[in-house]
Amino acid sequence: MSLEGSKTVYIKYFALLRDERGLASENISTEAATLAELYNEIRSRHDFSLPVERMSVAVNDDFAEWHNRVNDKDVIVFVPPVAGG
Amino acid sequence: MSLEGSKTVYIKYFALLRDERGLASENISTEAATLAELYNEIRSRHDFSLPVERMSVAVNDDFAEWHNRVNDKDVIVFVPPVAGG
Amino acid sequence: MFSLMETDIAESPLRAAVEDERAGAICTFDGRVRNHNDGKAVSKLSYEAYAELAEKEGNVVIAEALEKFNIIRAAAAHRTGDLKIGDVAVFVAVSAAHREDAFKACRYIIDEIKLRLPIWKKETYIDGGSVWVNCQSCSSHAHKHVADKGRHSHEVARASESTRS
Amino acid sequence: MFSLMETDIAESPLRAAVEDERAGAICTFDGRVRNHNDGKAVSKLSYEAYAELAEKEGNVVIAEALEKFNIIRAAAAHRTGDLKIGDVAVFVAVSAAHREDAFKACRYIIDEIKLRLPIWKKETYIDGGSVWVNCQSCSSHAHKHVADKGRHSHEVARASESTRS
Repeated sequence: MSLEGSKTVYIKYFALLRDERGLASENISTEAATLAELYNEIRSRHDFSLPVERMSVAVNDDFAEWHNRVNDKDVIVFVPPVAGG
Repeated sequence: MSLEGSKTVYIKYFALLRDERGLASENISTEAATLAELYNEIRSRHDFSLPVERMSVAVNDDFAEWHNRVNDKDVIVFVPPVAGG
Repeated sequence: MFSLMETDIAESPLRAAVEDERAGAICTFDGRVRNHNDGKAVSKLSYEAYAELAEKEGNVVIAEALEKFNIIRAAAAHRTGDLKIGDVAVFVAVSAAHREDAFKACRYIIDEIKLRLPIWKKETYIDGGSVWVNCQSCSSHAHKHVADKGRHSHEVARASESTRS
Repeated sequence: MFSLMETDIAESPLRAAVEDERAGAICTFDGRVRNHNDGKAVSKLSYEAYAELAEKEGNVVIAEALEKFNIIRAAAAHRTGDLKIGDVAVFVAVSAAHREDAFKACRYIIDEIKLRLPIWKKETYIDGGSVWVNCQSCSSHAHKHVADKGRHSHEVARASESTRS
């Protein structure tokens, strides 16, 4: 549970998540403290199928940790299981 | 030591052995029973540097064993250590 | 150098990029679109990438290979967009003085690319379904994504051995 | 298919020979003439083959790879004659459904070609000497062959790691 103030973050969706959200990106206002909280908040709102344990996360084009804090104006990507090659 | 009659074999030389013999091929009359005996006979005659242990041998375009018998009209190649690739 | 490419991967410039007078060995790998996956006939395949991070991470993988193995140069590229059967999805080239290093580094680069780069594959099958293939750690599951009665349903399909190339 | 080639090995037909709709992975290897071997600057290199047996044994190696590994096609070629720095001395291409098999089979084929085929390499160095490089089992010795006062003398030189590519 967060005691943070509200932040605005920009989220880009790829692959399965883009399909499930029906959008490629959006701005979101959130009070989530950590990236994991933020994902779970959005997941429950939009019924995403993948649990946080199956995902990775990137902030401002670098991989990040789920326990990292959410900062105002972060560009966030939730990374579904990859399948390159 | 062989009790065989005389046979004529055709020998092709490659690489180091061709250089040492100064010939690419020759017919040889021999009483050698085995391929190993034949190699040692020719080696001592022409002062080849490589001992039989470092060589392989082929007869009629197939690899053979040193203890195989020498047959009349065999085409024999003594194979110095290879270095392909 | 790692790059994402929206059009056909031309192998010769990548191969040329690793040539070097000191190189006695060049190993290359290419991953191609097969006509079957997991026993199902594939009619269409597309790759989507989170480009900024994929290119960054691809270059990290190549830098790691140069660090870990005694190699001279390495280059790799990955396709995005729609591919057809036989198209090259990913290409890796490595040069080294000796073949042991060339093979190991080439294998390392393709393994890490498949494991770490934010690139996703969507397969469409002749029988109609389509799937985002999920092969993280090659032991996870693929979620079959099907439009169903106006909302999304998710059917879990095994991403078996056959999702690996 | 294995072949000996007296002129430049063109890689594209060999690569094309292993393409297949079932192939998800193609691994290639090429061995090239380096500018140095064992620390000595190489000015010239030539390969000599006992052609009949080398071609036969090369095809045996490829048949073994098809038997041992789950691969689809394999092709290889080896140069003979004079080569210059950067020239391709040997090329191997293997296709498979999955990359593990492609890598293993490609490695098997190049290792066996180098170990078993009756092909010999003569290196000429910038400092003048020339050597038939002997790398059988990669633990033997190279016999340096020098014309000396009208007869042949044989100076044994270590064929170290650097004779492997």
